[in-house]
Order: sequence, then structure tokens, then C-alpha cells
Amino acid sequence: MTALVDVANLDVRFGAVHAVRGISFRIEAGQSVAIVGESGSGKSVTARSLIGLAGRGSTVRADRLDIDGTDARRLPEGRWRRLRGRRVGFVLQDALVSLDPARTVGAEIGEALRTHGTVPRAEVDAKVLDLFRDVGVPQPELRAGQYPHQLSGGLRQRALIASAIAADPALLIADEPTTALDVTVQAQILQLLAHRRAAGTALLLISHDLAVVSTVADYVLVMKDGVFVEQGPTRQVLEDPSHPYTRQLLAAVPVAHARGTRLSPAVGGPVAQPRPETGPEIVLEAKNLIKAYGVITAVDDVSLQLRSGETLGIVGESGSGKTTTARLLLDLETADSGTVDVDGTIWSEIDAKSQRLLRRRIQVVYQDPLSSFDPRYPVHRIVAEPLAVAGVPRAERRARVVALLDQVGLSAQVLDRRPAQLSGGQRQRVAIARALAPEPRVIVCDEPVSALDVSIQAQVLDLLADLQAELGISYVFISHHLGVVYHVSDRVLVMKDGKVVESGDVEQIFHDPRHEYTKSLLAAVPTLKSTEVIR
Amino acid sequence: GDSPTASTGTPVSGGSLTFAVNTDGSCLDPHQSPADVDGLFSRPILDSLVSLSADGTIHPWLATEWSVSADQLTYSFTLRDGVTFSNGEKFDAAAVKANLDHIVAPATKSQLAAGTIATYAGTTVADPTHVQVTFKTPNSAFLPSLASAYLGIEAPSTLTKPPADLCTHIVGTGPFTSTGGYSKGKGIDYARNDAYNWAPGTAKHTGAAYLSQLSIKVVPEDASRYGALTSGQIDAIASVPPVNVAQLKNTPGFTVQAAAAPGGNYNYYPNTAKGVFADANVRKAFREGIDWQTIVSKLYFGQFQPAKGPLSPATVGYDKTIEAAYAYNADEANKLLDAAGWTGRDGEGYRTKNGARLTVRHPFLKAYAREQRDTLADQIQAAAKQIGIFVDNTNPDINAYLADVGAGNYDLADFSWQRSSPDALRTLFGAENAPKGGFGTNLSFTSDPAIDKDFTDALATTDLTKQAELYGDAQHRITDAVAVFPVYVFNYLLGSSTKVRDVQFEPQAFPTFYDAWKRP
Amino acid sequence: MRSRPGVVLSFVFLFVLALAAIWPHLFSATDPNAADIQSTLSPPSGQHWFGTDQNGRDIYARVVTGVRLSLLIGVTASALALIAGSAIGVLAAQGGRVLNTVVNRLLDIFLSIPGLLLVLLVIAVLGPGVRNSIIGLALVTTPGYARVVRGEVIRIRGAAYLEAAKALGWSRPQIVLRHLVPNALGPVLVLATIGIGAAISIGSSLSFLGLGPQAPTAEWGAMLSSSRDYFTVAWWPAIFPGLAITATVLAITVAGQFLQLRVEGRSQA
Amino acid sequence: MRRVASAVLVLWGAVTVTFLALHLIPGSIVDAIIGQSRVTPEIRAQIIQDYSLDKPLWQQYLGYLGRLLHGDLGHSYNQGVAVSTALEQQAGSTFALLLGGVAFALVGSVVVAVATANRPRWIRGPAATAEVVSVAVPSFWLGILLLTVFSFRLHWFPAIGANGFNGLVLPSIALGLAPAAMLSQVLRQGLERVLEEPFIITARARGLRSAAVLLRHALRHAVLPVVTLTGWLVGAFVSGAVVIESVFSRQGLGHLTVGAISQRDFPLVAAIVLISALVYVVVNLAVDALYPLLDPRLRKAPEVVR
Ligand SMILES: Nc1ncnc2c1ncn2[C@@H]1O[C@H](COP(=O)(O)OP(=O)(O)OP(=O)(O)O)[C@@H](O)[C@H]1O
Ligand SMILES: Nc1ncnc2c1ncn2[C@@H]1O[C@H](COP(=O)(O)OP(=O)(O)OP(=O)(O)O)[C@@H](O)[C@H]1O
Ligand SMILES: [Mg+2]
Ligand SMILES: [Mg+2]
Repeated sequence: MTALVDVANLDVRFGAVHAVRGISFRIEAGQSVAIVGESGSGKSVTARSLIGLAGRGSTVRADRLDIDGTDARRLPEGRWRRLRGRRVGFVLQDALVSLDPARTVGAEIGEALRTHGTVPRAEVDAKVLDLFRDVGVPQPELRAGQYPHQLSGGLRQRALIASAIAADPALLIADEPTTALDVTVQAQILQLLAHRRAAGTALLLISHDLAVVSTVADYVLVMKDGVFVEQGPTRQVLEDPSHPYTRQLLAAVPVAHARGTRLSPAVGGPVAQPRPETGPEIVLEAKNLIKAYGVITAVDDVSLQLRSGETLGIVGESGSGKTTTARLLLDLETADSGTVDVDGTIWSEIDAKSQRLLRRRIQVVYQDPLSSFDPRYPVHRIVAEPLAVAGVPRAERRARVVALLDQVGLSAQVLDRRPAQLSGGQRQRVAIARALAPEPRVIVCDEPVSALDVSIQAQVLDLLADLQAELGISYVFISHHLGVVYHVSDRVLVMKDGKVVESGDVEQIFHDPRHEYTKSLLAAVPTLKSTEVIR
Repeated sequence: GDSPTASTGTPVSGGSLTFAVNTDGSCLDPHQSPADVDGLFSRPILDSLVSLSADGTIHPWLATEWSVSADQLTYSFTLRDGVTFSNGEKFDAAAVKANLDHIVAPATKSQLAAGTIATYAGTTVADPTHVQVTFKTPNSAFLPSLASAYLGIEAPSTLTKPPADLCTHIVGTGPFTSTGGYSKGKGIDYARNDAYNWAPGTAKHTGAAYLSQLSIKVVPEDASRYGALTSGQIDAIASVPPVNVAQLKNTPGFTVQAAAAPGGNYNYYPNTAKGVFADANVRKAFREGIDWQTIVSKLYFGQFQPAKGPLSPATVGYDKTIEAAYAYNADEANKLLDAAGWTGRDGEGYRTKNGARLTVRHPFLKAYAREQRDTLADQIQAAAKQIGIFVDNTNPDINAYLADVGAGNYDLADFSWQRSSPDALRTLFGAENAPKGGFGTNLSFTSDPAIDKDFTDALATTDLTKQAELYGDAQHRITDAVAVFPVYVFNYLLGSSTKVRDVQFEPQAFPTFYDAWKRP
Repeated sequence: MRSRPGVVLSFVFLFVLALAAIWPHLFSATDPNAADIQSTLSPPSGQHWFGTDQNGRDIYARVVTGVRLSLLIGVTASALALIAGSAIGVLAAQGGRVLNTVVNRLLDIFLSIPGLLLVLLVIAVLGPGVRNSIIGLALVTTPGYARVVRGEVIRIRGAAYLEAAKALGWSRPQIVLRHLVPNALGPVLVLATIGIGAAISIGSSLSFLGLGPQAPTAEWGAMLSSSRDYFTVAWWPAIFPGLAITATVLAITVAGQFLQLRVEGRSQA
Repeated sequence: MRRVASAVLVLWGAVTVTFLALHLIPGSIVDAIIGQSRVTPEIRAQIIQDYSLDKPLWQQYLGYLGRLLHGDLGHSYNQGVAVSTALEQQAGSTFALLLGGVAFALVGSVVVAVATANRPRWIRGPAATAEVVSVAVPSFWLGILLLTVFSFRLHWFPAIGANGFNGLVLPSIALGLAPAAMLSQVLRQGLERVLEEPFIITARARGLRSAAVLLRHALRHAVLPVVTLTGWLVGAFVSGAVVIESVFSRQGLGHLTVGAISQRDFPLVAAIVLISALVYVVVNLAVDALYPLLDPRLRKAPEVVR
């Protein structure tokens, strides 16, 4: 039997960028293969090359590039079109923006059917509804007539998968199908993929998350800098990784890690990380915060306390009110009722000038540092801004900035770059340096690592821990990623619909959850089958 | 090309002619409008009581005979019988009265016609073919005015309509009719009036016109008008740009006819009442120190004749003997200026007196400039610089311009005043016509009782020789007083395909199409 | 920049224009207003590179001298409009509801009157001439800028970096001046480069209608406009000022687009 | 309803601005009406009375607004006819020109943008340059050029006096070229941005042909910024018409405007302003209505899921 995909020595360049450097692999009918690797390693480009859409300006070379038995190396556009959708279904990485916002999702799925004429025109509408049911979308009649922006991320991802499998392709390629999703929704999508597989469709799954891959794939390709550094059956790769990079990927999964150890790669096993003593002093306290937007009560009676040197984790699914709570703590939003007390001073009781002074005590690091920087500012100005606020003379600022950057592990080379010219990890470090500049007591971190890939995430988390040990800073650490929260927190708050459903010591919450919601949250976390930590 | 006025071959009846003019009209009814071009638009539709030939003699038209009372106050007319308006109305004495009354009625808001019969006292209808028009003061210019389209005869029933309606549609007894009327920015289409049988005494034929269709279009852009003619899209155009005249003449199948306009030329007038030009020596220096004639010949490629007196040589009563006074003599000009005390020079080479530059303020309406008058102004400015005079060509808007002129706040003003009779001189130099708050036509502020007496005497006589004598005296006096800087004689440059034949010019140098025909 | 000869060329051209605007005699020693009635409309030659016009003036000298005024009109009008428009736009977006509505309606009113009509009205009130042309052009383009700035401010208002600035302890006016305004101006500057070209072009339309700068001032629009009467016999008085206008606008646009990319930090990518 | 109210407000404002501007001009209106002709004092008095120029300014203003509400546009000072008559005569020609210009601009820009978007440099480059040049060329100059070449030399189109389609071709091009160039720039940028969007790649991954991707998915999104420009376009076209009508010796409102303003013919200027403002307002209302049709995200329907 011929393979659905048979690639030998595939090589893709974008001008000077050598994205894929001579890889070979096969996908047999019914097989489930995964490509893992860090961001930029060439996973998406590899996948897109399989349908002839490597991207603008790409040069694709291969010794063999057989798709569904056809030599695809010099395939005219017309022949490609017969493969796309019909033999190979493709779910693009950016699921949330991969459906035409101006057309109903029903029309998008119908388009896939009409293009290939797999069902008679008259039956297209009925088939669309069937597809919706297949991917587990409730109320298909309603959904078919809706526009993408009217659907949640999970539903959108399903609709996208439905359109990819509409013409019943033999191979389904899914590029990061769960990255943008909540843990609970992520679990559902993975289940859906497993279903397809059971139905006989071959699968090429792409992810940077080994835990996700482990639940679906039976063969794994580990990619780094455009080449496969390791490959083999999933179990073998996970349990007995031979390449250091694979080991690094595995080690970087925080859930897999004992707390109090470094995440970043180190030779010879985990290294202990010093943790500061939690002082008795309360640096931040919120009492009975309530904040409503119209009918939605975003924050509903939330109270919390933070001691010096302590990290308080806040978890909860999307929309549960985590960010709103953070904004209330920072006085960027005024609570409908309740008070926030920073270092003994209550925001609402002081005048605007004193409030501005108090802001130095509590700083913030956002999920998306890029948008929190003025795009025109070079790094040195970004980091110097809080110094300017504090009235540090211009002449002294530069030295301070260099020192701060050094503290977060950035060299002075980045001083004159603009945000857009930095990598994700660098950006987050700059954001942290800026937050450190006024020497705050508390830093509120709102999803500080969600946008980063695992290895960089590990570096940033280590950095935060180091700084805490060194400076005795307290963190409010918000994330929907349970593993991360588990790794960094001393105490945890679980939020749902604006309310705190459970709070307590991190070990207790993760190992002995009391509330049903906490339990379901924990259950949805994909785990590495071999290294069960949580259960 | 060959001359279209010279008839070659027998006229052919039928065919249509399209003619393009450069200016847009404002109101088709000539009783209301002051625009030259409206006279052109209405002429094919309207006949007049009398017609005027180029030599200044009056010929019959709708009136077969006329006489003037001894006191020069009453004019009696015998009207032609059997004339009908194109709407079927009969032309009679009552119609004449209705027309003249309509012209002077305030509601008509006549901007020109009423001015030509300013002392009109009334009209008496004796019987259907006899009518008497009386004036309060003698008006020997009445008959020439009467011959113009501005006093053309319209159907009486239409005169009761609101003036606005007449601006688009008029009805007359003329050789053509227009049902569509005049439309702004576009022009007007005419059809032949087949019943026409009362041609003016100045015409070459009688009976209906030859052309069955005539249309006049408005095409202000010189290049477009010229291009449309040479590319065969139209038959004839008014105002061939002088720069193109030679070219057109050399193009097979095309020809250019020129007709010099009578009356005042396009002239510059000094303000003799105040400012730098109050000093006659400075005026004289300006007249002699600028080579007006060379500038005009060069700029208009010889197509416009340089003017050498206050009147156009095409005017009856033009006095040729004054021409010598308008010769170029820069040395004399410089001497005059030195004598006048403008002996200093400033950094830019202009003359000064007591530190003040010799500046001539010239409000110039650029937006209304025709015939490259703006270029002309530039050149005069440059020429004046040669003798150390700075001509400041300001470009006010029309309101500021009118205010300045009304108040006499200028040193130099320019305009042209085409009229068929030498009475134009009175308009231009009569003391009563100097600006008084509003616009006046005596822009030089000439105020000489001897000149005024010439004018009053001329108005009181219909003897052409006597008139010529009086106007000749006035021309000498005006020249001696340096009250005008003559510039050019406007030539009506009509370009046409050689198929177009026998287009005539009325004395005011407007083309008429009654005799015109087109070679198939 | 190295890889784009067009950009280099544009900057060089603009540099030359700037030189010509400041020291026209560097490029031409001939008096632009020296009329020579004996040699009108002579074609380009060794003596008159671009030929002479209807007054026998040297067209090359006039094109060179015209740089100053033509640029002055376009640049000054755009600069004035940019400043006024930005102020109004920020005020409208940052002010209260009432102010916002009032300004918005006013802008609508001015935008609803076609630009040239408004310029004509302004010139009718103030009189023709260079200064009033500039004022008129600035006045009609201001509402457009104000609209764009207002839109930008409203778009940026929610940006995370403004909130970050607040969290750092800046006061509101400081945030507006340091972050909001500079960022809102980006797209407006692009508009301004187009605006300069448009202003030069409208300016020449004014000359066409007889309302532009006054003779004998050498200005491209006026030169172009007066050349039309001679177009059938002489092409040079029309072609050279026309090329000058087109090349200038082209250079400004290319340079402007390049600068925009630079500001956005994209040229390195 | 609120939209209509604010539209009326804009119309009122435009007329008021015009009224103020024309009365701010120094000098008396009667003088402007009479101009350089000579009239008797009786006629001068008659003019003042006919146009109520003796009343205080606010009475003239209120009087005008009152008559306007009854649909009476007044009487032109200089055309000697009712404003409505003048408009009746002139508006048709102007609207034909505007339609011609708009049609040329829309069709031209879409064709050029679609043909050049995402194409190699040697196609895009010249197209982009041509666009910038087209924006820079003064329209009257272009008009003269077009006339010379296509009418006088090649005889393809009549230069003057044609009201039919043939006579409309050259003026429409002269009027529409600059806006077309502007639009095609915007449209191409929009297309190129959209063509990089993931949903486009998804559509292609479905096996859709390029033409279908362009027409069914891309164009609709790329058109949005163009729609936003429409308000600006209205002004540009009307302004352009003023010049183009002069160059091509067409009758029309633009042609009337210049003279009317300098002669302070308030009723006529006000009517022309009113018409252009009305077009502007109507077009903007239409654009507002069009947005949600093009982009469902802008529809106000309650969102089911956040
Ligand atoms: N159209 C393109 N033009 C130029 N370079 C590109 C293009 N697409 C991808 N690249 C480059 O190719 C390399 C591989 O990119 P790819 O998208 O395959 O990474 P990835 O492994 O999918 O990363 P991620 O996990 O972030 O999605 C990167 O360096 C990227 O910058
Ligand atoms: N400015 C606002 N106006 C209206 N509703 C808001 C606003 N900010 C937040 N909300 C609503 O409040 C609720 C909580 O939002 P919040 O951003 O705090 O959630 P979150 O837990 O941070 O979610 P995520 O994980 O997606 O970031 C949501 O329903 C959101 O729609
Ligand atoms: Mg990817
Ligand atoms: Mg959040």
C-alpha cells in the first residue's frame, strides 16, 4: 500500500531564511503522526508544503514529495486543487481567524463540499448539518447560519475541522488545533481528533506541547531548526528520549516538575531553586471586590491577601474574571464596591497625586508585552519610563536601565531596538525590567507566559523566581495554565464566573480539590501518559 | 484660404451651421442683459426698427421711413405692414411701444438697453403703422442704438412674462426662431423662420435665410474651440486665438475673417484726478515710454491692430490726425520723468521721489481677462520697468475692484467699450460718467467743459459731418490731456471652414447669419 | 534604502528642490521675470533650456524660481492643516460627549461642502493671492485631518500601552502628550504627504480659475495654467511645469511612504 | 431617525456657513450684481427691493431659511432665473459627468487593483508609479491633454457640445483618473493584506480556485476601506467637476459655481452647496448602511457567544 505522504529530503527556504532543511517522513493511511518542536522550528511550513501552500516567496525542494501517490514537486495549480480539501484536509494554525468573517460558517463548510462536488448540490445543506453533528457542535441549524465572530473559540475550531473534513479527505493535517483554547475545550478537541482517527482518517498533528501530542499520536517527529532531531513511536520518545532537545522539551513542561526546581535545562537532573521565606507582612489586600459590566458581574465578591515574598496564583477558565480582578488591584478600574489596600494604603481613600505615587509599589506584567509598549519607543526609553515618572535625572537613567536589563538577563545590545524587533522572550524580559524599575513591592502578572513557547516560558518563570528570591517581591500570578500556576504559586485562588470557588495552599488545591469545578478543571489537563504528576 | 465674404458661387439653401463663441451669456433677453454675446444670441431672433451700415448711415428694416423733429426730441416712424412674430402675433405700433416701455420699466432691471435711451419720455401710437418716440433731451445716438439688438423688437405678449422667462426664451420677427431657447453654458439652437420676408436694408438678399439650422455653442477654452474647428467638429468659431491665426490661415479648408470693432478700443486709462498720474508729465511719460504698438503686434501676432487714439479706427468720425501723438519715444519719457522730479532710483531700479517709489496701482481683474490681457499686463509691467515705473497689477475680486474703482482708488484702469457710434467718447470721457461710488465709464476722470460741450452739441445734431467735426475736436483735446493709453483695436477674428460663406458683420463687429450659407 | 533606487532618487530630488527653494540662483542666473518681447515662445535651445513663454521669459528660470512658491503653498497649507486638524481631533476624541458631538457635527458640515467650493468661498472672502490660497487650502483640509486624528485617538485609546503608562504613574495629560498624540499622528503624516501633492494640485486648479498667485510671480500652477492658450503651437510651456509638479509629488510620496515604514520599524524586517 | 436628524443638521450648517461667507465678503451685493454695467437709479432700487437687500442680515437669513422649508430656492441674482430653473437646466449634465467619473474610477480601480495585487515587482511597480503620477497630475492639464490627443488629433471623441455617451468619455476620464488611482492604491493594499489572512489560506487549502478566492473572499474585505473613502470621494468629484466642466466646455453646476461665488450670487451658491451636501449626506448614510452588509461583525444583532 502506498503512503499518503512520502517525503524525502524536503527543503524549504524563504530567501535567506532556511526554514526546513532536508527532512524525510511518511504517513501511512490511518496513521497518526505528530510533529513537535519549539516556535519557529519549521512545523507549520512543513505542513503547508504538503498542500503546496508553503507561503509567499518560498522555494520548495525535495528528492521525493509524493502526496496521495502523486509526485507533487511540479504540480500545476489545477492538480493541487484536486488534492487540497479532497485528499488532504487542513486546519490552519490560526484557528480563530481562519474562517472568513464575512460569511456564515455554514457557507464556509458548504464551500468545501461544492468545490469538490462530493455531494449533490441539493444535499449540501443537509450534509453541512451532518458535519456539524460529527464534530460535536450542538444546535447545528442555529450555528450554520452564524458568523465566526458569533462563535466561541472552541466552536470555531470545530467548524474549521468540519470544513477540513467535509470532502472526506484521507489525511487531516491539524496545526496547533488547541493552542488558543481553554483546557476544558482543548480536551474536547483532542477527543474529536481521536474520533476521526478511529474513523480511519490519517492524522498529522502539530503542536509544541508534548502532553497534547501524547494523547493522540502514535508516532512523533521532534523538530528543531528545520530538521527532525528525533523520531519514533510516541511512547518510546516520551519515555526514553534520546536527543537532549527532546529531553529539554519534556523537562520544560511545568506540570512535570517538582516545585522549587529550575525549569530551564541543566545538565544532570533538576536543580533546586532557592525560595524566599514568606514574611508575615501583608503587602496587598482586597476585600469583597465587586465589579459589574452591565448585566455581567465580572468580579463578584472577591477577597484576597498577599504577603511579602509570596506568590498567589489565580486560575480559572476564560472570562472568569481574572483580568478584571487584576485591574481592580492595580486601580486601573474602580470597583463597584470593596477596597484594595496596597502596602497599608487604600486606593480609593487618597487623592490622584498620591495614587500616582502609590503606583510605584505595585507594577504589572501583561500577557502580551508588545501591546503594552509604545510602538515608537526603543527599549531604553521603555525601561526608563518609570524612572522618568519617579523623577530620576536623565543622566542617571541610562545606567539604571542597563543594570535592570542585566538583572533580567538582557544585554545592552537590545537598548536601541524597538519592541517589534525583539523576540517574544526578550519582550517579556523588557516588560519585567520595566516593572522592576520603580522597585515595587508587588508585581501583578496577568498571563505572563501564555504567549511564549515552552522553553522560553521556562526561562521567564525561572527569572521571576530568581527575582523573588533576590528582592523579596510578591506576585499575583494569573494564568489559565494549571501547570504553570502549580509550579510558581504558594497559594491558589480558583475563579469561576467572577466568584472565588476555592482557595488555599497550592498542594491542597492541586492534590485534594474540594470544589467540583476545580476537579473538572484538573481533569481536563492533558498529561504525559508516562509521567503522571497530578493524578 | 479665400475670403468667405466674397461670394463664390450661388448661395445654397438648407444645411446647418454650428458656431462656437468664447463667452457665455447671462440672459437671452437683450433688453435686460448687458453682455455683448447676448446681443449675438438674440440677433437671429429679433429684428430692429432700423439697420445701420458700416459707414454710419441708417437703413430701413421694420420701419420703412422715419423723421426727426426740429428740436431733436421726437422721432416718428412709419412701420412695415404685414410683419408677424413667429408666434403669429402681428407687428404694429403698439408692439414698438410695448418694447420701449419694457426696456425702461424698472422691473426689467435693464443693465444696458435702458441706459442708451436714458432720457426716453414715452411712445405715442398714432395708428397701427405710425408711432412717435419722444425724449426729454436731444439724443442723436438714438437711431444707431435702435439698430442694435439691445433695442430689438420682441413679441408684445411675451413681454408680460416674468423677466426670468425671457432670459431663456424670446420671440421675435427675425429670420430664425428658437424653441429650445438659450441654456447657460451650452448655447442655443435655431431653426429657420420660413415666413421671413422683411430683411434689413443692409442685407445681401431678401426672403428667408439660407441656413435651415443654426446653433451657437459656448466654448470658453481657446484651445478647445480652436481644436473643435480644426478637427471638423464645428463650422466656425469666434475669437480665433491670435496665436493660431496664421496657422489656421495656412491650413487648407479653413479661413479667418477679421472685423475691427468700433467704439472705444481696449485702452488703459490713467486716473487724472489723483495719485501719480495727476501729473500730466508722468502720464505723458507713461504713454511715450512704453512701446505699446510693438507689444501689441508681438503678443497678438499682428492680428490685433495697435490702437493709436481713444477711438477705434472702425468708428465713424475717427480722426486720423491724432495718431502721431502716440509714437514711442523712451528718451523723451525719461526726460519728462526727470522733470517731474522722479530722479532717484531704488535697489530694483525703479524711480523714486523723496524716497517713495514711482508706483502705478493697477487693479486688474484676472479672472475676467480675455484675449491674453493678463499677459499683456505682464508685458506692460515689464516695459514700464524699463523707464523706472513700477506697475502694481493687483488682482482683487470683483467686489473689491468695484469698490476701488468707485472710490477712484487706482492709478490705472483698463477696459474696452465697443459701440457703433462715436458717442462712445461721451461715455468714456464725459464728466458725468466719472465713477461716483459705483462703476463709472469715465475712468480717467476727464472733466473738461470744452469736451463736454462737444458731446452735447453732437447729441443735438443728426448731421454726420457736423458730428464728425465735434468728435474730432474732442479726440484732439483728449489726446492733449493724455487721458488715455490706447492699447489694441479689437478684431473680431472669425475662423471657419471654407464651406461657410457670406457670414456678415454688423457695425459692432458681431457676425450675423441671415445671409450665410454653407457649401455642401 | 540601498536596494531601492527610487527612494534614493526621491530624496536626492527633494534635496535639490530644497536647495532651489533656498538659493534659486544656484541653478539659474537668468531673471525669471525678464520679458523679451522679441523672442516669445521660442522652443528649448542651448540658450533657453526649457524654451521661453508667451512673454519671452526663460521657462527654466521660472521653473527653478517657482520651486519656492509651489512648495510653500503645498507644504505650508498641509502643515497648518495638520497642526490644526490634530488639535481639533485630539480635543474631540478626548473631550466630553458634548464637545465630541459638537466638533463632529462641525466637521461633518465642513466636509459636506466640496473642497474646491470651500476654497473658492474663502478666497472670495479674503481675496486671491498666495497667502489666502494657503489659508483656504489649509482650512479645507483641516477637517479631514481632524477626522483621521480623532479616529486614530479613539482607536488607540484602548491600547494596552496607554493603560501601562497609567500603571506607571503618569497623569492623564502626560499620557496624552507622551503616548497618545505621537502615536495617533502616524497615519496622519502619511495623509500629509498625499496632502502636499493634493495641495499643489488644487493650487494649480486655482490658478486655472484665475485665483492663484499673481503675475508675474513664477509658480508652477500658474505657469501651467497660462500655457494652455498656446498648447496648440508650443508644447514646452505646458510640459516643463507639469513635469515639475508631477516629479515633486512623486518624490514626496515615495519619500513619505519610506519614512512611514521607517517609523513603524518595518524597513528592518 | 437620529441619522436623518443629523443629516438635516449638516445641510443647515452648510447653508449657514455659505450664507455667512458670502456676506462676509467686503463690498455691497448690489454692486456685485450690477457689475460693470450701467443702470439707472430706479433699476438699482428695484434690484435692492427684489432681492430684499435692504433688510437686516438676520431677516434675510431667516427669510431664506423659511422659503427653503417651503422648497423655494429663491431667485438667482445673476442668472436672471429662478434657482430651481437654473438647477433643472444644469444638474443633469453635472450628474451625468459625476456618474461617468465615478463609474470610471470604480471600474478602473477594481480592474487595476485585482490585476496587480500580489503580482511580481515588474507589474506592481509601474502600476504603483502610474497611480502616484495620476494623483499628481492637475486635472485641467490632463483634460487638455486628452482633448488634444483623442479629440483633435485622433477624432475619436467630440470635444464639445455632445451630451451623449461619446461626449462623456473624455471628461469622465479626466475627472475620475485621480480618484481611480487613489482607490486602486487603497484597494490593492487591502487586497494584499487580506490575501495574507489565514482565512484566505484556509479557503485555498479547501481547493478553491484563485479567482473564486479573490472574488468570493478577498474583494469583499478589501472594499471596506474603499467604502470609507466614499465621503471624501464625493467632495473630490464635485470639486473636480468645477474644473472639468470648464475645460470641456460642458454646461453644469460646477461651471456656474465659480462665477456665482465671485458675484456673490447667494441663492445659487447656497443651492449648489445644498445639493453637494445632500449628496454627501446621502452617500454617507448609504455607506453606513453598507458597512454591516459587507462586514457582519458590524451588525448590531445580539451576539450569542462572547
Ligand atoms: N512566509 C514566510 N516568509 C518568510 N519566512 C517565513 C514564512 N513563513 C515562515 N517563515 C519562517 O520559517 C520558519 C519556520 O516557521 P514555521 O511557521 O514553520 O514555525 P512553527 O514551527 O510552525 O512555529 P510556531 O510554533 O510558532 O507556529 C520561521 O523562522 C519563520 O519565520
Ligand atoms: N470593559 C469591559 N466591559 C464589559 N465587559 C467586560 C469588560 N471587561 C471584562 N468584561 C467581562 O467581564 C468578564 C470577565 O472578564 P476577564 O477579562 O476578567 O476574564 P479573564 O478571566 O481574564 O478571561 P481570559 O482568561 O479570557 O483573559 C467577561 O465576561 C468579560 O466579557
Ligand atoms: Mg506554526
Ligand atoms: Mg484575562
